[in-house]
Amino acid sequence: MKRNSNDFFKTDLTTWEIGPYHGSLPAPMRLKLSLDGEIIASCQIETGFLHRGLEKACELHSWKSVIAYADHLDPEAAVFGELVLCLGVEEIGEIVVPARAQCIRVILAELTRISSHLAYIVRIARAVGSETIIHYVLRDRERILDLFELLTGARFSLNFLRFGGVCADVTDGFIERVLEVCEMIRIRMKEYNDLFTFNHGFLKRSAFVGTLPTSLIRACGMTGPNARASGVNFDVRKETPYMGYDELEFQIPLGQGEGGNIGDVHDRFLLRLREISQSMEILKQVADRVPAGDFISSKVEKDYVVPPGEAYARIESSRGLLGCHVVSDGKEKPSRVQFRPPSLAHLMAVPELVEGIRIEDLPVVLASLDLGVAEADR
Amino acid sequence: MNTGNDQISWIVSWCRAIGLTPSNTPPWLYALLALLCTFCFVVVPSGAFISYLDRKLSADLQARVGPNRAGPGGLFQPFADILKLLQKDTQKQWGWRENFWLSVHTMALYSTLAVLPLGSVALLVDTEMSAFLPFWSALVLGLGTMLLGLSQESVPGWFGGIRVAAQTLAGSFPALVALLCVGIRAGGFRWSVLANSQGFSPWSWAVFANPFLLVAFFIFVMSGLVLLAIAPLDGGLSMSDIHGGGIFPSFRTEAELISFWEILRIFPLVGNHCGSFSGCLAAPQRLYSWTSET
Amino acid sequence: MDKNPLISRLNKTVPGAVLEVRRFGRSPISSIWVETQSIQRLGEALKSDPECKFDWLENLSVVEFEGVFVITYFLRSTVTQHTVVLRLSAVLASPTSEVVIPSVWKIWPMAVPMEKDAQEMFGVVFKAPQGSTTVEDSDAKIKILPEGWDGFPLRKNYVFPKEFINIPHSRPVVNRAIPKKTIQ
Amino acid sequence: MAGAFYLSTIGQIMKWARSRSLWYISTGTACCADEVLDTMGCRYDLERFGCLPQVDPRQADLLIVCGMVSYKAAPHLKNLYENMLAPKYVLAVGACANCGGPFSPEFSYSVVAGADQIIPVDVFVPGCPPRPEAIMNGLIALQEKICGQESSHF
Repeated sequence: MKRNSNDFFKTDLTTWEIGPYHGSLPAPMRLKLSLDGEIIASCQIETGFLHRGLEKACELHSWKSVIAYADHLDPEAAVFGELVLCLGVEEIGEIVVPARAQCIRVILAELTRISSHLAYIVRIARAVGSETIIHYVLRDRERILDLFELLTGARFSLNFLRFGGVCADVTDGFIERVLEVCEMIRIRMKEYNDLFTFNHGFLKRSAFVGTLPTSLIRACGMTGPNARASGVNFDVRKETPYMGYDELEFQIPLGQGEGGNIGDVHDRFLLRLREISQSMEILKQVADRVPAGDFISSKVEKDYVVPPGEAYARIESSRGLLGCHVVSDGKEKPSRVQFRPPSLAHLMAVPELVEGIRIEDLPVVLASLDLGVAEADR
Repeated sequence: MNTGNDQISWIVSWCRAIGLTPSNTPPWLYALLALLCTFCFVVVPSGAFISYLDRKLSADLQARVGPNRAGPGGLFQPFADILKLLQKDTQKQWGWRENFWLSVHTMALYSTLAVLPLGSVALLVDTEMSAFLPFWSALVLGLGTMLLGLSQESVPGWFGGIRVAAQTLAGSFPALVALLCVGIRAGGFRWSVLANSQGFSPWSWAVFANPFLLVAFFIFVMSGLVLLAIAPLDGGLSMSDIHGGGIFPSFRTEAELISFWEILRIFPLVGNHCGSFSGCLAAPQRLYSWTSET
Repeated sequence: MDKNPLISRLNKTVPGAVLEVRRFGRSPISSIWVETQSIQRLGEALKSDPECKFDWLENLSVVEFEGVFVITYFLRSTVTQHTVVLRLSAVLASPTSEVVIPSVWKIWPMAVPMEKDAQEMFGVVFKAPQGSTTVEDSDAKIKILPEGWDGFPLRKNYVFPKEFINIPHSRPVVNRAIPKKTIQ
Repeated sequence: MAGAFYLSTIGQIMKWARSRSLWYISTGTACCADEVLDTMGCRYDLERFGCLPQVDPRQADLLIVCGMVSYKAAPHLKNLYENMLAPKYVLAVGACANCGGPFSPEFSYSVVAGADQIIPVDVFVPGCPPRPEAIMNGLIALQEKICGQESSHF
């Protein structure tokens, strides 16, 4: 290493490896840090500890079973994986989804988005060390999981969407319960703000820390709330609307930098809170206009064969742009199902982002990126 | 009747105050018994109960139940934890660093025992023990921590060790000077001499004997704050250093439970200081003589 | 002549690179079949195109059709919101050999994890013609498969391993007699 | 006599203490990790059983393997288990940790067919992912196993 006279007081770099299973990491991955005192000089990231061979498993199963695997893509926000696969297959087969099924899908997707963002709050609160807010948020997330259970019978791996619609119709009183939960979360959001968002301790840990510059976002191709918190206005729901999002009125919140500067940890956190309230707006609109009719397209019969062809579907998942390239050769099993997970770009940005921050801020910055290592590893 | 010159007189007076009379049984038995009973029936159960309360209360704050399976309402949870920890294997890799760490801790423990102002009987060594002993042990602790920091083989560890050592020195010397003032007035530096030189009423306390001693008392308290790094005087371990990141000026929502608990740490410290600067140590004896006269 | 003005511009800047223009599946997006060795020049031309400015590689997918790898680049512009699909094909010499494709990570830096992914899963090596700027030289070390892994899992002819690092890759079948419980 | 007394009474107390104070470390992967998080949360509350989450494996008694174990992670999981101190137990949560589940050896090339191929597992909890009630059931079964009782929970 080259040294000049100004570097005389600089200390030697120490290397520190944080293994795959560690309490300060949001998910299994391996970080190789070289530290200059408390400052991180450089960082290397290694993932793959959650590689399940998902895409190979998709190729080995019949089309119907692939839905169950797509929902294991990102278990925390399971619906998005199913949704992007179904959209792709529907584009190949030219299946028209009934309006009722679309509404149910939107309700599920937005509930999943809220649930995933609540889990994000849990992770960041854990990184900061605020125990109480974890339990409050988990208490409220349980209500959403109850809704999933009421509709689909499962809490996490829903396996509910089908090609051309959904698996079952909504039960009586489900829509009212959705509205109830929305109202409850709206009230609880104030509680979170009082307890955590504008808490002195949390602000000190999060404001001005881990600022994500726009250049890095463009270089890595980051999408989703992380990019929007830094001011990059991109949302698939607005740009290429799918599933009737163009008929709904909602805004895309952008980072404003109330706590510190635009794009820091606190800004990313606040943006998630705003997205939750926007999702609740969407839910309220959809709940008013659930039409009567079929919940699955009549074209899709029991032994439905996907015709040969290919499609590329893209949706906005809770972490960013989720794409899916589906290739069918007209046989029983898919020829190729390839996912474009948003977290891959977030993971790529980590080494550059953590350069120059202090070691004690590392868990907070990592948690604030909302890394879905499961979907990045596939 | 005690004359006041007896070194263990004040323990006996404590015993008398709870109804025991010194017969032929040696007084050290009383002292040991009292220590043992206090430890077994007061210290350990209250510590366990407080940890149980802590877990239950924090669970209640977090909308949970807390431990409720071990014993009635989970009351025996701390005992289960302790018994489980006793059954765990020891760590396999035991190097020189761990030995060093253990020896430093042993020294600290020993000096705590030595500092307890119980007179000559209940102590491990002859305790015509001077009031300088705590400072000696504090210096040992500071030196030990510094050596431990130096053995970390990293520059932050180095500076951490030196920081602690500097803090210890910065706290010790003013306290030493303050203690010198009290000792010169009392005519000796043993705890017993210090205690017996002061009367029961505040008018005979060392603090109010003259203005210099009043100043010395405040210096003593301040240096204690520095030694223990309690909130206002924790310059060596300053918060912005530990928390890192930027300093944020505009939001001031100061509802931090942590700082409240840090304030509570002051009370035992202040009690300790008042003990050596006022007549508290001699209080039972004075009380006894006062009740027996009337 | 091409109706698409983009294609005619591309034909001017990089002559002979565009082989064929089709629709991608049933979507309105046009997919451009590209001559393999000219992908880098074409990428630079697309990125600096005055009207479209394709500056974002959204997805890179590799599909195997009977020994031929079709590599698909999904491009998008963050300025004008245009999308386009680039495709190129590479023929496998033998079932276990690797395929060498020019890398595009100097043009679109977000291609690094995707190219590494394809390299590990399919054995498609992305290399610059000079050989100086492979993906291995970049900073991001996102590696998915463990050290010492043999073969390329997502190829159609891939055979699952029998064991890896002394852990058998199978579950012993145990016919355990289930004790009958008397229901009381 | 003393040995018999130890085995009968004190031994029982010691077993009781071990079973009622299972401090755990969880190797979170995916959906099962979310369910374990919910089990820790306020509706189900693992702390009722005396379980405290730990970060350091040396302080933990129970290793909760949530979800699948890949070949890349297998040596690290083994290392984690070996770093735990002696009375230690393993709870395998989820179908992937039990036998591979949806990623069983014939469908997935990179998932170990069950955590018991690497480390000894005490209690398996089935489900994909198992509900929090099932995880608590597995924990109670483990407590009964430690106490040496015939388990009634399976």
